Amino acid sequence: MELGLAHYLTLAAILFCTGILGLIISRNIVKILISIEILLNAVNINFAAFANFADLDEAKGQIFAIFIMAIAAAEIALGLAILIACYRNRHSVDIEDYTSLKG
Amino acid sequence: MEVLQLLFFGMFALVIVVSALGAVFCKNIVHSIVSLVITFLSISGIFVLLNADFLAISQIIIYAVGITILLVFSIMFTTTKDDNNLWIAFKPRTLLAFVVAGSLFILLMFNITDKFTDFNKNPKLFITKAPKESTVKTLKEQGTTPIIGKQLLTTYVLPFEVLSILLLGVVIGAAVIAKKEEIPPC
Amino acid sequence: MEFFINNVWVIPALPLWGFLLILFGRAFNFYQNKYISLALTVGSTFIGFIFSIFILLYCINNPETNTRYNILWLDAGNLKFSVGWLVDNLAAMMLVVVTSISLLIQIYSHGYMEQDKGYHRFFAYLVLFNFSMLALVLSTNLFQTYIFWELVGVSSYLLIGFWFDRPSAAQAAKKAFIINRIGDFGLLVGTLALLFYSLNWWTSTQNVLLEFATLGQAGSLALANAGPVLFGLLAIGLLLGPIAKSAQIPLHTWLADAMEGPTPISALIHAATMVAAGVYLIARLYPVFELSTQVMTIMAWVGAITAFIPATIAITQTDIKKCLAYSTCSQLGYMVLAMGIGAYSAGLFHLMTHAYFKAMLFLCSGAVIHSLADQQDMRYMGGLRKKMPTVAYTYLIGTLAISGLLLSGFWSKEAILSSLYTQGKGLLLVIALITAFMTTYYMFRSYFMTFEGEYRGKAHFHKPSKVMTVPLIVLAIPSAIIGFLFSGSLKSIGIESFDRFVFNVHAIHGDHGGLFLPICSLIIALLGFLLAGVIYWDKLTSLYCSCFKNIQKQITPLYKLSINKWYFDDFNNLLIKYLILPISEFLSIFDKYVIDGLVNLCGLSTLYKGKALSLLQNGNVQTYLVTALLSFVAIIMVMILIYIV
Amino acid sequence: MEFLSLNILIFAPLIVAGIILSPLFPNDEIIVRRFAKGFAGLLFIYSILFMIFFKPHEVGYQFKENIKLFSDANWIEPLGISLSFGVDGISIILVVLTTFLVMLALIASKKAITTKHKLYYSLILVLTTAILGMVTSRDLFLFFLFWELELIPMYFLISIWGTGKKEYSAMKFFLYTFFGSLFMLAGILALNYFHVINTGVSTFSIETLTYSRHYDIPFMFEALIFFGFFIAFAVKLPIVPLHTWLPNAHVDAPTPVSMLLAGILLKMGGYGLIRFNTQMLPEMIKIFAPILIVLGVINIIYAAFVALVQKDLKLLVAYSSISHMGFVLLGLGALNVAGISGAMFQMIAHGLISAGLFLVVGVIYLRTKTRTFSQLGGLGQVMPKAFYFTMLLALASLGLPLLIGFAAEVMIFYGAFTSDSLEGFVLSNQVMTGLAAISIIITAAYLLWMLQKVFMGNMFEKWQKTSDLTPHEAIALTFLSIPIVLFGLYPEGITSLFLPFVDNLVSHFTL
Repeated sequence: MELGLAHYLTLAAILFCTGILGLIISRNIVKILISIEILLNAVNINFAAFANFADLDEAKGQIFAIFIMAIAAAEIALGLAILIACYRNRHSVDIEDYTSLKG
Repeated sequence: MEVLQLLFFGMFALVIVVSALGAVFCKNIVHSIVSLVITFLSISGIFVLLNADFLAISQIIIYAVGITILLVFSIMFTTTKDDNNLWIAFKPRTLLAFVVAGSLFILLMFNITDKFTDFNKNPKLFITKAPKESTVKTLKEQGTTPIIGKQLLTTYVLPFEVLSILLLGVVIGAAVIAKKEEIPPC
Repeated sequence: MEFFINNVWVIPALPLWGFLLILFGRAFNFYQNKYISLALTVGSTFIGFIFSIFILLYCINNPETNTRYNILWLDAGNLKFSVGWLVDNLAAMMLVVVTSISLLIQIYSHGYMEQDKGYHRFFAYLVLFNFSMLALVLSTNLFQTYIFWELVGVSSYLLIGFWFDRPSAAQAAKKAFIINRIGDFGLLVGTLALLFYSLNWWTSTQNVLLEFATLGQAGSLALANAGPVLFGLLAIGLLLGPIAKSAQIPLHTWLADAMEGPTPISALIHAATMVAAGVYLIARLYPVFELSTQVMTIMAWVGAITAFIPATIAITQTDIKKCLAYSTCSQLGYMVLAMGIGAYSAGLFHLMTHAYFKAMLFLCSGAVIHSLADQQDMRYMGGLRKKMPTVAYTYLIGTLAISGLLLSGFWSKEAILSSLYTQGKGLLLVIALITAFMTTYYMFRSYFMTFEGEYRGKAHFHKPSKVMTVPLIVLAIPSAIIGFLFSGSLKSIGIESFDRFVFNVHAIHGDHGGLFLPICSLIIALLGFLLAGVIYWDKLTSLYCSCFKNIQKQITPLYKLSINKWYFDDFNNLLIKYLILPISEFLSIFDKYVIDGLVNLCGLSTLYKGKALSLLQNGNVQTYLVTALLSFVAIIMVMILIYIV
Repeated sequence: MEFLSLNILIFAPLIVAGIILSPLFPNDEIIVRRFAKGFAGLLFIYSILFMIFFKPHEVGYQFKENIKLFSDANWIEPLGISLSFGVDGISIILVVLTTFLVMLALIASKKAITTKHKLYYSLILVLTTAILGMVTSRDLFLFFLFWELELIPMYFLISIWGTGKKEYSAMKFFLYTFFGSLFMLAGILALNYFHVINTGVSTFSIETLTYSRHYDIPFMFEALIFFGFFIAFAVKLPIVPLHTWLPNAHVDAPTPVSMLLAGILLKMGGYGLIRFNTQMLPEMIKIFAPILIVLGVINIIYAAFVALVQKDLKLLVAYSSISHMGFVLLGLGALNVAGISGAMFQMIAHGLISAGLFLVVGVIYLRTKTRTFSQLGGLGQVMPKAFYFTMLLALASLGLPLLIGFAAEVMIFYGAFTSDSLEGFVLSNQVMTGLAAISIIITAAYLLWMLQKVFMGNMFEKWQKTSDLTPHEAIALTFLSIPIVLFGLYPEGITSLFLPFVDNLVSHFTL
């Protein structure tokens, strides 16, 4: 058995679905952020895999993975800042307490 | 060599899946962060397997160190003892989440395993292409860093600079958002 | 003389100018002086009066006069309505009657209204009425008549409601207008139907639609096209107009209430001119009515009943103006009765004589009321003959005239009665004679109660001014002699009988029934006088005690019927209260709760659907996410399925 | 003639609205109002010039305009949509009516509007543009565009400056009209579709679709198109049972807006019925005339009865509006010259009269802060001028001869009575007209009752100090009274403008 693209993609898919699962079922806001990181990592694996198997000459996938990392860092920084701001108001990190969007 | 690769891949993949599930399902938030760090580190191993040494290093620096520290700090700021008991929600959406995740996985697997090609009318979706001789040489001697560096400073220079502005904005924004509100003068 | 005929438009045009001048003069406050309003009013009427006199003389000399002039007013498709003027003997007679009575009443009004703060308004309304009435008289076609028919109605509305701060006046004005509108409705539908059934003939051969001169031909065409039943309905529709305007039963109730207006108005509009316009219109439409004997019979019976019932009501009225109002109603019934039995000229003759003496009677009552500080109840009058002899004697002349005791009323009433007699309408004749008896009775009753005996009131008396008494004296002259003048007895000196005079307008000869009837009616009138005298004249009351004391108790039910005006008003009120208003209320509620309810239900149902769906919007971001992803997965699945199949 | 440009007439109010709204314009009530008023006066004079230079005997559009924005092509060339304007017999008179009533509404705004002046006056001017565009557009799509544009200022005018349940009323008005206009849009698109499949050219031009339509649309579809238009205009006119937005909107709208709503916007329904349902679909109107007449008679009688028991002054006037608009339907259903001219005339007459009545209601409300009949009474003693003007308006409204309402009613009654458009229907034209004529009694009853309750009889002590008309109100009412009397005496002045058009219209479906 040769290690091919499909293996990496499968791994990324499993990781992605785990991320989705965590995103939906978590109650802790920090955990939701963690799930988002997992999602992004799954994507990164995909990018790196494609770069390796299809386009190693220019490695565009790796460049995009780098961009994604930067943006992930930005996202988590902002997200946590917002979390802290929210926490200051509600004194809770339980997502069930944040229902201002209720129609 | 191939067997070794396969062995490493299997090991890393197992660790990734288990630790990612752990990160999601751990009851204690600190446990899940530890689990997450393990995931990140394993992913960097996967990157190594994928000829992406720069990414692997970046992964460790940004994710396994930077983001984790942020997360730990935020937990310190926010979580009280009660919040430690926040586990997964037992709501209708939990069930739906499993359905969604499962069906999404099945869909993705359809795609990956070429079962899709029958109705896609595009039989070779993922064309794998062997790299040039020069590239292989560069890789062997210097790794991917020169390739990425050249690309970033030529073709992708604009996104690169925009990214730096974004990060600057984030630094300021995060500081502004997270800082304590001043009591407005009466 | 030709000049006056050709410029007859001046007669209604001057009051119109007068109206506009007063309106703008007052609206922009150009003048304060009451005499300017008065001069504009009286001046316009006076010139009109001079014109009318000359036109009448011309018509007497040229009995065939029929001058017409038409202006196209409204033109749309085959609709061509004109306005204009028509001078023939009938119009000439009406012109003189209207302008002469108007003139005197306007002068009288100056005395009556001098202290009123609405003086200018009063005269503005008065000239407006003058304009409408004169234009109505001069109408060349039915459509024009309809226009001015409504305009006199609105002038009457304005004048009845002149003292609009009195609730009763406001109510009476509204009632008058609405009841007249019922008549207008009939007139409008009748006119349209008449036009419709002869439309091709009108549009193909005539320039002026609905012209009176050719109404006969159109009527027979309509009869041929519509058949007798529809034609009868059409004619009844047309008749509804005069019924309302001339206060015939069952649309008579407004006339008594109309006495809420100032007394000169009661004299001018609600006794002499406007209410007589109904009879005038019947005369104009005679060629149409004649075609249907059933309608003529209906007309005669409406007239007869109207002559009878108001007379019985007048017997018990204590308000002097109400008494006169019911008397007017009754006399108008006489005229319509005459028209209905084909006594065309007799009806018009009675119209003319009645206009004079009834106007005078009303003015007398106005003088009395004015002198007694607005006291209208005859029970608080009495003995006024010594205090204001002029008024008393003119009132007596009027009373004699209306009773048919030798003055003008005698001649016209006799003409009607003899027509009834010669045509063998026994029952109608009996009703007419009973009415004549009652007329004499209640008129003398009012005379005795007001002018004879002792003064029973408390109000301070002040003498009526010259402005008010002179018109009375002037009016007394025609009231006394006009019947004799046109009776045909003066043929030798060149004055034709009234019968001959209107013959040229519509060729029907009056009937003469010999000597029996005049004597009979005189006797009946004398009986009425005696009865009134016995009950109400202090010089004869000694008889009353012995003969009549017991009778009163036995006729209580009849008395109640009379004093309650035969319950017509109550019936109308019940009709409105229990039929019209409930329908309206029902429709209003239906509108609010059913139609609008359905509309709001649509809105509410959307709202609740939204509410139900908004349960999904529980505020939890993850739920939204899972929904979105689920939909995404579902869409992909469906697409895959489509590809597979 | 060169200086008469419809473009200027239509878009000048929009530009002026922009000027007023711009932050550079001084935010001073008096300056804003005088500027808007002055502009409206100029606009009215300008529109009068159009009427003077209008040649009534020419059939078809005059003063044609076709704005080409960037090149020689029409506005949206591929779909055949053009920014084309023009006036003919029935629109010229509505153009003048619009500018006239806008001017009066602005004069009457002095006391009625107390906040957000800049926004108010600019919205009124936007509304003017919408209405003028509606009556002058020669393109169906453009018509629809303006039809929708008119809703927006109207919504804000009611919901911001109104009283009572203003948001509810504004929303109801908006949704109701919108609901109707969807059907119209479907009709417009269907007309275009059939033109495309028959000729291969896409066009929305009213002239082309009216006069050069040489193909047959399948009966079912033509009927559906007819009803699409009909529902839109039925909501606007309004026709019972689609009328319930009107009492709400009128009662809650501020006085000047009520004037415009009753005076012009309701007329758009009648205008649409003549322009589209009658002129474009003559075959259909011949078939569906009985529906028009039956609905017209129901409108007349039903609304009159409902008006009879209203306890609110403004509601009474609103229902009288509905009743009077029924005459428009009755006249249209007659399908002869007299009837359609009468319908047109009734629209003008009602536009003037109802605007006046709403103004008077506003005047009374401003002083007494109530519109309930039981609270009013005897006001004629302290407000004689208002009393006389109301009397004039009420008499004109109930169809008094020699005032403007009468000529309209006569033409309509005559047209409906002598028409045979109901041939084969259960009831004849004559019976239906007879039924409609009952309204002359009921109309008199409720209007005179209104006069009696408000102005006559005893006065409450509390109204002793009520002041009479201010010069502004008096001027507005005088301006309104002039055409009411003038064209009542001389109806030819109006009818001569649109008679050739109506003649031509009728000749098309009698052939």
